[in-house]
Amino acid sequence: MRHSRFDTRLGLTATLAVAAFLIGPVLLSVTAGVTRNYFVGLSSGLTLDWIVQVWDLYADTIWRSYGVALATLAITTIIGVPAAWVLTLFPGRLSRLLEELLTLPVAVPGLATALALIVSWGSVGWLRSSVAFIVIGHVLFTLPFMVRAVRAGMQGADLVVLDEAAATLGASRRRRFFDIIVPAARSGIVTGALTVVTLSIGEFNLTWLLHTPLTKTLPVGLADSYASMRLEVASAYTLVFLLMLLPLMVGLQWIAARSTRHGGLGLGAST
Amino acid sequence: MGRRRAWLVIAAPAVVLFLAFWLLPMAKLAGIGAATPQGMDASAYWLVVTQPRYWQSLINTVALSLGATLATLVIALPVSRFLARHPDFPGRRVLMSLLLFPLAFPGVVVGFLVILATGRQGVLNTLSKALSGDPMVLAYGMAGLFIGYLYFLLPRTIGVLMTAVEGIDKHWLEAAQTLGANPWRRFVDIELPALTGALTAAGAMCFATAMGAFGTVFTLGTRIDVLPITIYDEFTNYANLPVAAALSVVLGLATWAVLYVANSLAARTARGN
Amino acid sequence: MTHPLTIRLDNCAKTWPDGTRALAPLNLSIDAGETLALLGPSGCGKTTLLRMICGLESADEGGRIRFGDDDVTQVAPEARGVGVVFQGYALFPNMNVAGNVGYGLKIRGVDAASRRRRVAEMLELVELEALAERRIDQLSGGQRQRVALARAITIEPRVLLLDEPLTALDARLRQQLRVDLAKLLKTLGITCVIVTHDQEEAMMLGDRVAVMSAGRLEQLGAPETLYRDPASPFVADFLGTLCRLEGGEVATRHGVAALTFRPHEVELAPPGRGLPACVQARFFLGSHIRFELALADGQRFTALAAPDAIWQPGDIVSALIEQARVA
Amino acid sequence: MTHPLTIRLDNCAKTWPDGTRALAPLNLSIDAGETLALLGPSGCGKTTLLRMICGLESADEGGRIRFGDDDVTQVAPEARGVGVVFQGYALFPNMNVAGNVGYGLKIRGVDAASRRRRVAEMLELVELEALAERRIDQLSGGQRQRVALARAITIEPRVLLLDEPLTALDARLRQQLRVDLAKLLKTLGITCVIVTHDQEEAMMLGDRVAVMSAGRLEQLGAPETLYRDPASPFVADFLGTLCRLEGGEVATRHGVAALTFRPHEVELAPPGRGLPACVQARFFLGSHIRFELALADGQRFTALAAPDAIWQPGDIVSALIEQARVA
Amino acid sequence: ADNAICYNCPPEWADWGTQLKAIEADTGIHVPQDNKNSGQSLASITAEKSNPVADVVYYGVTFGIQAAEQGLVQGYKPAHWDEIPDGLKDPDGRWFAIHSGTLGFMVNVDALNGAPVPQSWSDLLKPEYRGMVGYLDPSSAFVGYVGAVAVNGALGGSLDDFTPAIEWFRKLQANDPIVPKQTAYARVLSGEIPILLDYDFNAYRARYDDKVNVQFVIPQEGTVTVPYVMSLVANDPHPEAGKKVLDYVLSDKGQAIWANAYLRPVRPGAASPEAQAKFLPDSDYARAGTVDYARMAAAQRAFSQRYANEVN
Ligand SMILES: Nc1ncnc2c1ncn2[C@@H]1O[C@H](COP(=O)(O)OP(=O)(O)OP(=O)(O)O)[C@@H](O)[C@H]1O
Ligand SMILES: Nc1ncnc2c1ncn2[C@@H]1O[C@H](COP(=O)(O)OP(=O)(O)OP(=O)(O)O)[C@@H](O)[C@H]1O
Ligand SMILES: [Mg+2]
Ligand SMILES: [Mg+2]
Repeated sequence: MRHSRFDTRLGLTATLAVAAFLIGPVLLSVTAGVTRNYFVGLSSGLTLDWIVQVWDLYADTIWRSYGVALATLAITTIIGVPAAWVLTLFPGRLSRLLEELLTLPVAVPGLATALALIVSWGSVGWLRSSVAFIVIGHVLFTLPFMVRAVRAGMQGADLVVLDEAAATLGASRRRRFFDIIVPAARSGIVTGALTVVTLSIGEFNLTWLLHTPLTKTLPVGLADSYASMRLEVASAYTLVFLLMLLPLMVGLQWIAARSTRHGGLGLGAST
Repeated sequence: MGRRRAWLVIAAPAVVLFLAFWLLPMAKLAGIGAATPQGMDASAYWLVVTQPRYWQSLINTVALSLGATLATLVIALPVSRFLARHPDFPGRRVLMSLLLFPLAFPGVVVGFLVILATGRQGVLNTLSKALSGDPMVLAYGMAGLFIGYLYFLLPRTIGVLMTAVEGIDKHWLEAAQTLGANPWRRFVDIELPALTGALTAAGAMCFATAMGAFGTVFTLGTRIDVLPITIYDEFTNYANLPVAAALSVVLGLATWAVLYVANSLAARTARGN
Repeated sequence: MTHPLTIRLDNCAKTWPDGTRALAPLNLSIDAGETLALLGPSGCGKTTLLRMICGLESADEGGRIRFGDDDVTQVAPEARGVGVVFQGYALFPNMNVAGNVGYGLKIRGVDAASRRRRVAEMLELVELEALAERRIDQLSGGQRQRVALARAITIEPRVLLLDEPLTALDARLRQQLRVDLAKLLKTLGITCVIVTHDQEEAMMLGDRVAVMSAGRLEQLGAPETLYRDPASPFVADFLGTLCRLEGGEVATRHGVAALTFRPHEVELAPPGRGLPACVQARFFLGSHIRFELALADGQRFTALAAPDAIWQPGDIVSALIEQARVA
Repeated sequence: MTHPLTIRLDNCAKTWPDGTRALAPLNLSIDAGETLALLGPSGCGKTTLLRMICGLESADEGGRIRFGDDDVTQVAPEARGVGVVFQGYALFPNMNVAGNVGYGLKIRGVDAASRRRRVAEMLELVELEALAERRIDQLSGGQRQRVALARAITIEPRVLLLDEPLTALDARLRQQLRVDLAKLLKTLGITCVIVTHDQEEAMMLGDRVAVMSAGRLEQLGAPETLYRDPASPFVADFLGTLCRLEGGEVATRHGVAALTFRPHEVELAPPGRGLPACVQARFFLGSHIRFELALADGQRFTALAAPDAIWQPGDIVSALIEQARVA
Repeated sequence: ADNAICYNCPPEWADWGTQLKAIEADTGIHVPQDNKNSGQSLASITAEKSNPVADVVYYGVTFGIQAAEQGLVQGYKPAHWDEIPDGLKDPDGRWFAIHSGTLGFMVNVDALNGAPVPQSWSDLLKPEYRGMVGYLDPSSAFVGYVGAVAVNGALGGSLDDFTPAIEWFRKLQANDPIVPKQTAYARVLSGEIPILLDYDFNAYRARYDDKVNVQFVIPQEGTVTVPYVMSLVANDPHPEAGKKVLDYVLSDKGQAIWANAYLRPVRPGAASPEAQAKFLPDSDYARAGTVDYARMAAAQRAFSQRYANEVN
């Protein structure tokens, strides 16, 4: 089909403008992170000193963020994949309600969820001061993304019928789950996993209220550095964060390009 | 059917987690909102609706979120249409990656990027000073917030709208064309109605996201109080738990309600008219 | 292959949770080794009936399903020993052809070597030896259909169930595979139920055909019986075009109030002996010519004639209705 | 209706941007008021050709399309005045039946009252008067098809183009609507191109049939010409099953090396006169019986016989091949 | 290593960064950095009253007084307790000063775009400083409240009447100030906030240690000097480690670190002459007074309310 020339021009202009708007600041940040003195400009020379300084100050937050993300991933996978299967299997009203409920922690601002967690679980002994508290928050926030991604994968594969086919061939429920359902939902699970890790690494709204000085994650450190560090240090820290995100995003897009179906919820870091 | 029921057990962990760590805590939070804050004489819910400080913040939030949502939709629509309609555009993959990469940025980072772009040392200020001699610093005002909101809303919306545009049967447009409709009529008569559902859903998602945005405002540290910042201030600066709880409940209910209504509407348009 | 089994359904009804009744209480007995074709329009309950037989749906309270002498009403699908070919084939995308065909054996703990042997046998039977290592998405529709069939019969099922096994294929392939499938079912000699909504397919594949309508069994019998001696107008019409003429001219010539007949039962001749009719349209269709005709009183009917028929639209002919049935 | 127009395509080829050639350079002239059926297997370029005529695709450099005396090669689709029925109908889901049918008039600025009148007329023509206010998703497939047709002809197009207008319907409905559509096209008397991959449909609807294969026009002519005198084996086979026998027995009896024939051209008789053959399978299909037969040397062929044929699998018969053609 | 959690020990403030490293090196106790402000620290220990996270807390004096009133902290008298002047400690040891600073303008001269260095509170209201002035939220951060008290006193108000301060802040709003939520030392260094209401010690550190062209200005109309205090949190999780930290910050070594960071250590003998030499002349410091901290604490809540209602 031919497109009207006006349409194409408007679209191209808007697209390039938006791309510049979105990527320009990222480039600025990357530049600032390796510039000796950003106030003076690039003429002051390039340096990796800021990144070294970030490493000195914040290395622990980076490791902790990876730890939290992996723990979150493990939990969301273990409870999310079965939940997605049950939702796929019972496409009725009740499932819609359940899914709607599971999505609430995403729909409702993270601040509210964090407050609720603090008032109800904050006084439980070791929990408040432990990383587990943050992991709980992250699981609440990322679980719907895992469930949606896996469900999309399952629906695409027409899994209910596959499950029935395996049943008529004599496979027990357990066998079917591991032989048929999990492999068929594989691309959904991988999408979900990358999404969960990406979101967890970037989660701020919940974590900011849930963390203690000993359980700072990377975004918390970022916020600290934005508030009180030199622009160059903050930029360098941001650069480190972007580098951590990059493989995850590349992976996500690679999968999205290969499979035609996407989960409805998409990705969307806490804002 | 009966035999399927046995599968239900495996969803139990998810349900338990949700009940124990979200629903019960939320209920408790809602209860705390009914308490009377120290030094006040009414329940926090009452304060929240009567004190100008709080409802002003609510109005700010709603106005900003609405404005950002509308602007996002208007900007994202041509972008999504272009990307969806030109699958063979050279560099499309790269362009898409660039447009979607910021999806993963938390609000704090977005705030920081806004400072870099439009802050005191931002390119905008440098350019403006070079061109007109006047400084131009948007980051710390309403404009900065608005830019930040656009920044995180655009990537979310473009993806959703693109899928919707791709979902429009191109034969509808061709049918209209053979019936004599010019591009504008095709857009208005066929395309927009077909996108209504997606626009509603995307708009609601934008609105809800904007309402709950915290990191961006937090980093920008503007003087414009939006609800999440008010909640945060009440809680962390004044230890005013009842008001923080009440505001959280109000904010949560408001965003959820908007999402719910819009999604029902979108589902209805998808089904029928 | 195991010895074929009879299947008996007694009083099997199906009501969905939302209250709609998919099947009225139904009694059906399928002979050992026979192929029964379930024929009926969309939504009449064919799939539901099939799923009840393989245990994927349970019958309403009071229904009984027996395989030979075993009451399987309460037996789970994984223990019923039925082979099923699903409508979209439901091949496992994470396994290759051999993996799909051998899955049932793997579940049964058959060792790898015997499994491989048996899979090879099955693939030979459906003429897919060369494709054992192919991924499912690299198969054509017809190949998929045969993999599904092989998978279903590898477990030596007591009963074979097929839900519209040819519907997903395109018209030319469908016609060709019909013949192959009929041959294979004969070879297997297994008790078999096959669902279809295409009357030709039902007549070609079924030793007997069960015509269903709105959850009820309309008629059950051999294809020729059903075609020649339909129990109801629904059955008659569903198995092929049925024309109906009544009133004046018909009463005068044939001495009956109304008669029904099939288009190929009409012979056209120069005006004279039969019902005088005017040719409205003529469609050359290769192996025959189809005429649309009208009586003087406006009643319309259809006739099939040999491809050398010379009548043209506007001609007056006389229609001789052989084997005319009184309606 | 406006006076019908001829359509002429000169040297029209189509190469996709990716370099694949959908159509080889093609000359085609369609008479005023005639219905041309484009017939061919999937992917042969039928839709592409149709879209070139309505302007939704442009022909490669050098191609010319003329409607009567107008050269429309450079005219945009919205100005060509063609009515198009798309394959999936492409009805606008945001408008009801009347809205869809009247859309072309609305675009032309026709006032509401005349529009209403004209829409009512059109709906009457396709027998949908009662459904004017229905939403599109409340229509059955056959009803949609008629709405699409009404929408296309409301604008009094100079040319009517239909892309597989019946494919989306189920088999029974398709057969029925074929006749209705043929009648309507005759009534309209408009120049019309109809795409199909079903040979019966092409022969029934087309005054002439153009058989295409891999982007080329294989043969163009009246249905009977094509069936009886195919220009290539491809055309012969595409218009109906074609059997082929060769070698020993055939050479002896018919004095030729090989012969081709159609199943209905075989007559089966008790052993004696023709080629001796063994009945492999017998399928009762209502209006006829289909026999699968084998010669002594293993060659297989198919024969159609009247429904009263008595042969059973295993019988030895003799096949008399009338009008046998030398291959 | 042992952990002790300190609320409001930001590395870029009062050189806590060096102090925390010294604590870890000398006592083996790891104290993670923490970027809260005084108000947030108080709010946190309030919220966590039933299950405290923090062991020690550092905040402005008025917050210490409030924390003690609300029973959020416990008494502890560290080594060198007796050297702390009266009035700068709670008799029961629930809070005690460790150092003090004088509030003024921390000005990044290079970031002024040629505008003159402002010299008075009223200068800041001039349009030439539009968008350049930063201050921390007076209703939350102690430095913010001190700023309010200082401008109030300088413009003729008293602890009973904050109207001059409120007026001044309202006028400042027209000048598009930047109000960061947390310590913004580094943002002044990088030029993002050209003028920040902050303490002398931060300004000197920027000038002499970080070598940025920063000037400290004691406004013409006057200002105040205020102490910062620490407390041991009630029912804290690591009381022993917490006590060691408190002991350390009052030790010779701890106090020397403050002194070298241009603070005035609370122990009179701990001042560092080299650092003192870099201070503004005493004549300028003559404009800096003190106030009654108990009254200042008592007035805080009412001021915060007014500020929130009338300025925001
Ligand atoms: N899970 C279900 N819940 C409620 N109604 C159902 C369910 N499954 C099927 N039905 C209804 O039961 C009836 C019979 O359905 P069934 O699938 O058996 O029809 P069918 O004869 O196989 O039709 P088709 O030829 O379209 O496959 C239909 O009216 C259908 O809508
Ligand atoms: N936009 C396109 N770009 C590249 N190739 C295309 C495009 N559209 C169609 N084709 C190719 O052009 C050839 C002709 O396609 P066309 O749609 O005309 O076939 P058709 O005869 O209508 O087939 P069908 O019966 O399946 O509808 C096919 O090989 C098809 O894959
Ligand atoms: Mg079915
Ligand atoms: Mg086509």
